[in-house]
Amino acid sequence: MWRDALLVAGKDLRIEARSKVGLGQVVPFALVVVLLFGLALGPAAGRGSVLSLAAPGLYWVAVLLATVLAVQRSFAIEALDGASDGLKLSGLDPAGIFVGKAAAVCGQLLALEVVLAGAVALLYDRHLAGGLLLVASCLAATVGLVSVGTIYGVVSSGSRQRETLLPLLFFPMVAPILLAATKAWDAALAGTPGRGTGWLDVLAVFAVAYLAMGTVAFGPLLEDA
Amino acid sequence: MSLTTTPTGPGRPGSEVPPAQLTALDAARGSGVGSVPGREGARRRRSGHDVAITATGALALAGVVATVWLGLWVTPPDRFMGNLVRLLYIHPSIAWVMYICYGVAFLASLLYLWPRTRSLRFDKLAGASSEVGVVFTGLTLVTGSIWGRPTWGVWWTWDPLLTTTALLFVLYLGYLAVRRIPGEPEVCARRSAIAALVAFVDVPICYFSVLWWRSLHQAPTVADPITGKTYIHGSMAWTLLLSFVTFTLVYAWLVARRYRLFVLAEREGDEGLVLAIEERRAESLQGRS
Amino acid sequence: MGPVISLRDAVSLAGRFPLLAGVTLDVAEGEVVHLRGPNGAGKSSLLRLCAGLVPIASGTAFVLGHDLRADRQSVRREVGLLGHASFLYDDLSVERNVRFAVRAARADLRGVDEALDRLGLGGRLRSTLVGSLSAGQRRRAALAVVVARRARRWLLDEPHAGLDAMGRTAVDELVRAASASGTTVVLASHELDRAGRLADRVVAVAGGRVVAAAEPSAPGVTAGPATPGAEGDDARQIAPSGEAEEDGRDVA
Amino acid sequence: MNGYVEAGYVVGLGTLAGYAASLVARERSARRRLAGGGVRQVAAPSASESPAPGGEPSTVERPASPAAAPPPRHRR
Repeated sequence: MWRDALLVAGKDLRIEARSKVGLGQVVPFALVVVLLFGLALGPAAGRGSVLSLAAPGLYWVAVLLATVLAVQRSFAIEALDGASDGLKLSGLDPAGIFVGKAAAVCGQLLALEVVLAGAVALLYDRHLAGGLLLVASCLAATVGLVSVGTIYGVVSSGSRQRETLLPLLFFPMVAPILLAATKAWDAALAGTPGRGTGWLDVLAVFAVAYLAMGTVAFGPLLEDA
Repeated sequence: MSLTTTPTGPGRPGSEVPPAQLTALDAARGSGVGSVPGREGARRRRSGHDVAITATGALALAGVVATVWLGLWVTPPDRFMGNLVRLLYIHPSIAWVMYICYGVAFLASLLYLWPRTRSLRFDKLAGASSEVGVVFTGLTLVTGSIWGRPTWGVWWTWDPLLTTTALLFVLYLGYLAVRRIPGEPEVCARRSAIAALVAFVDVPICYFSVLWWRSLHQAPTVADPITGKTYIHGSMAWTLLLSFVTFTLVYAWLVARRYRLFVLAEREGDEGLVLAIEERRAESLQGRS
Repeated sequence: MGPVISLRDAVSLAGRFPLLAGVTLDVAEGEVVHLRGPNGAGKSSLLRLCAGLVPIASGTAFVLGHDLRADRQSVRREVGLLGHASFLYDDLSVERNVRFAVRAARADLRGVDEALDRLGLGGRLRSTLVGSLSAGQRRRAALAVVVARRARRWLLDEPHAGLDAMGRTAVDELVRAASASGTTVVLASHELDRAGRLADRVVAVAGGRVVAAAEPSAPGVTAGPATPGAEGDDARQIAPSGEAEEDGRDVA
Repeated sequence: MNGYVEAGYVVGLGTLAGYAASLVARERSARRRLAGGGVRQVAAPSASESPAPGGEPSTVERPASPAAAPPPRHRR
């Protein structure tokens, strides 16, 4: 399974390196979202402004939106020219495919999160404090997000309305992640990381639960896609 | 080749499909309803079901009338809440049915995924129950909101229960959308069952994370209307109990009707299938003459 | 060893449409079988069923001893399917695509070079992105995957479609060589002459069923007029599902 | 009473009644379609059982487009 996962992740990352859809489209999209929040919530008039206060939440909403795009792209690769049949025919372990695809999206998202964090710090005037908690919650939250995204990515890839179906399925599911990640970042940025560790646990539980679920459920779901 | 040797199906004059094949399909579908030989038997069985469903419906209707009468006219107003307490006979029982709905859908999905009990009957049950569940969830939100406005002064509050219920509503709307993805019955059933499990696991996580989220904010908590604030008189308790029974019956009736709709749709599909196989085979006859 | 493929009254559905309406077919080890029949007869579905892609709704199907009703996964690693779609990734080079497929199938990576050379994909084409290949070259790349995976059973769906004269000859040679080394080949093709020469046996498919099977030399099966247009077609033309349609429904 | 109570009862029970009515209506129309389908059922095979002689095209020939075409009354 791990061998297959590496193979699939390598393949997906190589395709990304060639096509640069993530870098050229998903990252700019997330930056646009960050800018739009700025426009919607008014100019940042120093510390204490709405934007600065809401920075963690806005950051994670932007990440959520970008995740949907990244997952859709990840399955668009497979849908091209019968490649999803190819994936079935390849004889790869479905759990390996799941872990591999999730890992590839995860890597892309983590890179995006770094860029986005910089943008938020800059544009929303928020100092990025509590580094360790920030990084840890990013990791845990991203694994959870991508696991759910990959499960539902394959569910909706069988449907003709996949572009609209995936967000409908995905967003309600990851509401707890949005909550917990926002709270963890809130605590970290406020300089009270002690309050955030509990939320980190929530993120970790979620990540583990859905990672496990995906490895089990991906096989039958891929068959049906 | 075998076309010339296939016997004619007993239930359908002129049918070219071997009955064995059809029954195999029916067995895979998990229901004898709609199979060629079992047609008459199925009708007799269904009439038994019909009586039960009609009886449930009648009881449910009587229960609703009684609940409304008791709730609006017979029971006394509450000491603290006044007449608003009358919503007690509507809202909690609807919320209760919501949990039954999702519980049944979850169990049915599990039973479908369990290889020994795999049957499309459970898929249909899960579909029926979750669709009814979405209706009841919407009603829980609306009636709760109507109750909340005069009680707390707001239509909505970010209470854990409320927030989770709202998430449940969208979660299962998504599940219903998954059910509508076209495909073979078995494929759809498996996909839906997995989606139901995934969604169901999310519910407690949602609840606890929102609970925690609120408690950190020390928000004004919503008093449970049944405990503490409200003193329940004898007639009120009985009416409350009646409302729970009534709405459970309403649930049973709705699910049974919805289930029957699934059966009808399936039979329609199967008859289309028989026709389609015949037509497909007829293609191979072209030009043989 | 029993038959490689053994189907009894196999029915496959796509939604409510029967792709296969009861197929009975046996293919022995080492045989080369030619499936023929009009468009939409069910040839592709039959191949996809044998590859474990399409589920079986009723009847029985065994491929390499695996019951397709219970287990479609194990079959897949052991067969090589050349489908209408190429199963290739546009944003990977030809070589990367083949290497990925070979490693996924746990086959030997040394087969990659040989397969690429045999299909004329060595040199410059090797590192070209599949997305920028012509339809014929894409087809060759897909074939290279089947060859490089070293599957002992080949299911080829229109292997000649869209190829130039050299490509067609290369396909013929590949099939002959594979057959000589004991590979079982089932191919669906509208090129009756070409495929007929390759095959040990011709199976006519129509209406989602097998309607006739015979030795290629037997009268009545090949009696239909060989379509001369198919050979002379512009070879570069993309004809995935047989634009070069045989007009005569010359089955039995 | 104060309007909220009535609103709660009306909305709650009204929605349920509406949903129930829609179920009944859908079931009725499904049964009607099924009864209509039965007629086709008998008609179609009899046409296919006696293949038209002399290469005359049979009445049950499907349009040539294969897998993509849904069966005639496919609903899901």
